[in-house]
Amino acid sequence: MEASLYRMVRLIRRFEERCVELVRSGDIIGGIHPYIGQEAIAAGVCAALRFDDIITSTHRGHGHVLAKGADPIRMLAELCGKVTGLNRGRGGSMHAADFSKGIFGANGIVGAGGAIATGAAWAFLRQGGGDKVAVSFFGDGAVSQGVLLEAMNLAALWKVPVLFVCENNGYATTLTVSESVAGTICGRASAFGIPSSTVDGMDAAVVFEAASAAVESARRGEGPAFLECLTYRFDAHHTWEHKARVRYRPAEEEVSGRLRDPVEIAGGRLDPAERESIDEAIEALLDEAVAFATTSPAPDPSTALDYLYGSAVLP
Amino acid sequence: MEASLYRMVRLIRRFEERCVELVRSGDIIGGIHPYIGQEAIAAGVCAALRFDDIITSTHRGHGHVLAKGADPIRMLAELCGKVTGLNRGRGGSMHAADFSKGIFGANGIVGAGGAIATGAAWAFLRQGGGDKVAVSFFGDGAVSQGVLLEAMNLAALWKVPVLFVCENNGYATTLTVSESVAGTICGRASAFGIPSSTVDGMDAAVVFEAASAAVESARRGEGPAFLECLTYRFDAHHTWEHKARVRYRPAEEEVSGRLRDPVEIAGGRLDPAERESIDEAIEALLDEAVAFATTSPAPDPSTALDYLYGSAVLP
Amino acid sequence: MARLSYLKALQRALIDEMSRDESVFVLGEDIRVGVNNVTTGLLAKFGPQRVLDTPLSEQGFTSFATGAALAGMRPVIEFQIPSLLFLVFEQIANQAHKFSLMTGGQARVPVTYFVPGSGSKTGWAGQHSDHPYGLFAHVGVKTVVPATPADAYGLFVSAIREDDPVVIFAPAGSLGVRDDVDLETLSAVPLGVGTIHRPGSDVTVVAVGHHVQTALAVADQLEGEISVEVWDPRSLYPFDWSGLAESVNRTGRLVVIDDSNRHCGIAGEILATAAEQMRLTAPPRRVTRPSGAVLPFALALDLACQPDAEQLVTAVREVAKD
Amino acid sequence: MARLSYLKALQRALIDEMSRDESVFVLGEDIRVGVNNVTTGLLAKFGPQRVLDTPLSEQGFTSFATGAALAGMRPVIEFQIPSLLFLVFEQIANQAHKFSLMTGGQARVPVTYFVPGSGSKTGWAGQHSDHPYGLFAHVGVKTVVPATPADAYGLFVSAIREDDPVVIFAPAGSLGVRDDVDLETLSAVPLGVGTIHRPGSDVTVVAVGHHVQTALAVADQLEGEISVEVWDPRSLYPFDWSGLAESVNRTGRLVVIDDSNRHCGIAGEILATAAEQMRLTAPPRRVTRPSGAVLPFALALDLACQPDAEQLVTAVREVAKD
Ligand SMILES: Cc1ncc(C[n+]2csc(CCOP(=O)(O)OP(=O)(O)O)c2C)c(N)n1
Ligand SMILES: Cc1ncc(C[n+]2csc(CCOP(=O)(O)OP(=O)(O)O)c2C)c(N)n1
Ligand SMILES: [Mg+2]
Ligand SMILES: [Mg+2]
Repeated sequence: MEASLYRMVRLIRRFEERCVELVRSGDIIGGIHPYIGQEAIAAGVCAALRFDDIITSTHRGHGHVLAKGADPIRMLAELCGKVTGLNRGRGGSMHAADFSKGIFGANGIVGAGGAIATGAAWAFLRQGGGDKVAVSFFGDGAVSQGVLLEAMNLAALWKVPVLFVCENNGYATTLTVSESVAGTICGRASAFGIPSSTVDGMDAAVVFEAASAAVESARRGEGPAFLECLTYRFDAHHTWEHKARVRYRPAEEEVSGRLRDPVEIAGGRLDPAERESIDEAIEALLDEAVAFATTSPAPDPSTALDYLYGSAVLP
Repeated sequence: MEASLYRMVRLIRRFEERCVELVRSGDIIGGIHPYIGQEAIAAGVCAALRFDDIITSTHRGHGHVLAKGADPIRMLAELCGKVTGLNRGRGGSMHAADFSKGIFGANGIVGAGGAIATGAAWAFLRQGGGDKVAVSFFGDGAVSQGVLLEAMNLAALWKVPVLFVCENNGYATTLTVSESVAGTICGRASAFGIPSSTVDGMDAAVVFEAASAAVESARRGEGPAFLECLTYRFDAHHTWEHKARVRYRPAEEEVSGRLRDPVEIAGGRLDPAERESIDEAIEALLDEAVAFATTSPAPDPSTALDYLYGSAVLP
Repeated sequence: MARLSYLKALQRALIDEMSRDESVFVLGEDIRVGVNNVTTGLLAKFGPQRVLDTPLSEQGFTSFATGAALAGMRPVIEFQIPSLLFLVFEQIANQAHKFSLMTGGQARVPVTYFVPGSGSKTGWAGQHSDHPYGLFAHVGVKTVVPATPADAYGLFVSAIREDDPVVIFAPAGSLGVRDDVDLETLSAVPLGVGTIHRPGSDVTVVAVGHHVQTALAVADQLEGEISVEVWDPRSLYPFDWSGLAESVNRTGRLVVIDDSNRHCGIAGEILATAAEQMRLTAPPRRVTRPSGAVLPFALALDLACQPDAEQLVTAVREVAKD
Repeated sequence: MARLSYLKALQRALIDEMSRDESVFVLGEDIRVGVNNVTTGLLAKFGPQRVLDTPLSEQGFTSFATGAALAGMRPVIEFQIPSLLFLVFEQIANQAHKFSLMTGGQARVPVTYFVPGSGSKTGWAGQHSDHPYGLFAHVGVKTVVPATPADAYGLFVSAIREDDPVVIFAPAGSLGVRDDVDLETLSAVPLGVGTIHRPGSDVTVVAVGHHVQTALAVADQLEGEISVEVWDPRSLYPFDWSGLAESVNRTGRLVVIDDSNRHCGIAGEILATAAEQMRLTAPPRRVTRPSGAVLPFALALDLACQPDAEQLVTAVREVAKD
């Protein structure tokens, strides 16, 4: 488990670093919201999931999508807008999805995934014959969104097997948690009678343990659970900041926030040789991914409206 | 105070009973949501308010509008769709308003008033020089509305002098509170760090006392407060039930729910002679209101779009 | 032949689809009791797992339905008030509608949004009297407005079977319509196919929803003077442009009657497409609510904001004389 | 004369109105830092009570603004993404917009809703690339789309001063536009008044927002071949119908270019009204996004969904030859 947690944390880190380069080179247009610094959460939570569980993700979604099992190669091709991408180039960073892996997609609207995950998890109950769960990832900014709070009420009322995972990185873009959250984040869960806990989101093993407990209780039919993971975003809110140079985090905080690095924490538990071989395999994979993504064909403009509808009615 | 509380409770009761008759006679079209049974809440809360405070109300709004000081005569004319009505016949039951009395209107959308009241109360703070407060009334159904929860967060964050009053009558139309509220109603307030209490909503004196304390703390700058008032709706959700005869409340509950009657509770504290003279004055007033409402002219169809815009641009 | 009401037709469609397909379920407010008379009795028939009374959390339960649909279910949501669709506009237009394209065809969101009693119910005033079908048509969500019991049945069935989100408006003015229908022949009505309710040769009147009845009455009234063809699009999006062209190219004259706001509404879309692509021999006309209308409470004002037979007669006479 | 950018013009309008009128304040997400470059520096100038960073509670703060407006303030809300307007559609269309009529004129809701960077920002994909102005125009909320720095200034100022809710879209494609303007002459531009950017005699091209630039380029390109008049409505609602009629009745030919979905969009409204009321000598045309479009991520697909100069040239040539 330690090796696989490390592997995922490291894969996400390096994937994101490659993405930032590809944004700079113009291969990824529109930019991304880098997940750097928060990798332990996606890695830890998704390690507690089965293949047939599902997740909903956010604008900062690469980590979740990778950790739930999407192919990094097709993922990168998606971010580069290629037909070989997960979404055939139609989604990009904020909508990357792989339904075959239970990845119901990143989402451009903050807080939107909670109700979708709840509905999916309720459907699993209804369909019977299993104990699948759903996980909804979101940030600290999302806990002020009405639709997410509504979803938590529905989940609790109907004992839906859904896990709400709040990644508290201290900021919603430039707004601090204390400026956006009256009361506490876990207080939102308590309001609906949903059990919650706050854990160190920098340590994938800790996250894994807490998520496993929550997921198991959901599988046993005990209803939803809520997990607040404390973390820090190492990079910009979005890569446009790399050019715009807006200032909203104190310099000391940026330093101290990076002191505990999920990659180092997970990596420190491995034998250096093992770690090195994992790292090498990741580099090889990402080299392949970059090559694939940058050389794959872009979609044909004449197909711009393909997939607009499930039933092929031309309006 | 006892006499004036009784007077308002009784006025609302009789006003509503007259309305039900006018619905039957066809003078009020579209029907109403009778406030019968819940009068003590409007009466008690509004007795704690000043003329220059403001309220937002609900689909079941007659009680609030009257208790905050609207003229019953022009109110009834409004319900009958007459030009002499509070809203010149444009609003009707679900939108009755009197801005000159701080009545920001009944509202057809459940939960919509909370954020409006919060914004108004914040404006009072900004405008300075006073200690005005706002009150938002809503039902138990509204505490599952995202926008109301969002408003509570804003109010708490910005220490806005707004009082949230939840009238828990056990049902949102046909849905029971236990089927719609996971956790507790006051738990919603706690989630945002808003102090709350639950009181007997059948006793206007009790409501008045609790509301006074909450209003005074808001006036002192201590931010929002939340009051849950336990009550029972004696009549139908809406007058269409009088014809439709849907069944969703157990017969015994309908009997026991009516045992404690706000009119009797408030009236029992008065000298019978005083009570009788109040009752008589109310009947006289309502006779006048009915005569005025039924004989006032209806608006001219050619004025259908008057007041559509504040600046008179014809699109 | 049986006498079938529009309301009963809707109910029958829902029951038939729920019986046929386990994945269909219905959710909404007060639907167990059935305050809107469509879901009445369904709880007893299908149980609480398929007839789900929701808290007043429209946004939450709309995206809940999206999630359930993504997981293989076919939710039908009943909304009590047309303006509740405003409240969930993001969840429908920005989430449910966009999944298919944005995922490159991986995802399907077969949800039906259903409003029994859209438009003015008389005396329900400003926030309860909208007819916002044009909004959904504009963003590209499939939108249907049946006018007859058979179409109410057939379009509701199709909406539920459709693999995309579909909004179905059942106008308050249509709920009481009754027709003699052979129950055996009730069947799915495909989306995007209009119908001629009454053939004519001088003027094509396109009527939406309950104004099909208005148009039929006006056609009767003008009989002998002007031969009116009454054409009903049934789906506002997708729209049966070739069906319309067939009629308009024959009559050369077009009037639309539509109970929604004029500016950027479906009537304008029809006039625009006709002006671009069809053979018009006279300027077309539309009879609609005024632009930006908010329905006032008082009856006379409420009615003054809605299109009516008299306005339609005037418009038909105008285009006929050009 | 100074070189003024569209973005700076917006900022100047906001600063001028906040300086002039104590009751004006601005709220929205990340506006203190000013991530959209319009509100940058306002915090230092006006303080935190007039530059309010909000949590991600769009519905809450939109109706909060309504309440503040009812209590006498003039809020300006900045929205980071056009589709956030979907999220608050109920709060704008069903609450803010309806107060005036429903209260019989007792209440005024002077709120400005402001989207800097509407439409496609290139690569922001399906949920960040909408141009939903037609939705607001349909429900009757005043809607403006400035195309030049001077109009950005003048329409923003008017929107803030207006006693009704106004939505102002600043297209991503316009933010970089710069013009030489005499700063002294910057002034309020009234709502509902269009403008001719370039006179012409053969074809009226109505262009919305950043497509004014497209239309001007096309007019240049066709110079000598076809004389194109470029007319900009500036307000989509209220609409300057008489201004448009003046142009169309002169040229007899009409093409509209508009970056929103075709079906039930503003381009359709313009064609419809022209067909009803103006003297057209050839069928009109519109160049728009496809009906129901969801913008795909990949650049080539994103661009394929937006109207462009080439399509406009084709359409102008078509109407000119008829
Ligand atoms: C409903 C909504 N409001 C605003 C935005 C614009 N926006 C995108 S990300 C973001 C901040 C989100 O903060 P948080 O939820 O803490 O996630 P983080 O970015 O920190 O991962 C904002 C305001 C949006 N996408 N959706
Ligand atoms: C947002 C919204 N959803 C649904 C409705 C339809 N509706 C009107 S009143 C009501 C029940 C409200 O229950 P509650 O808040 O408890 O107030 P009560 O009627 O008990 O006074 C419903 C569902 C509405 N008006 N607004
Ligand atoms: Mg955050
Ligand atoms: Mg209730």
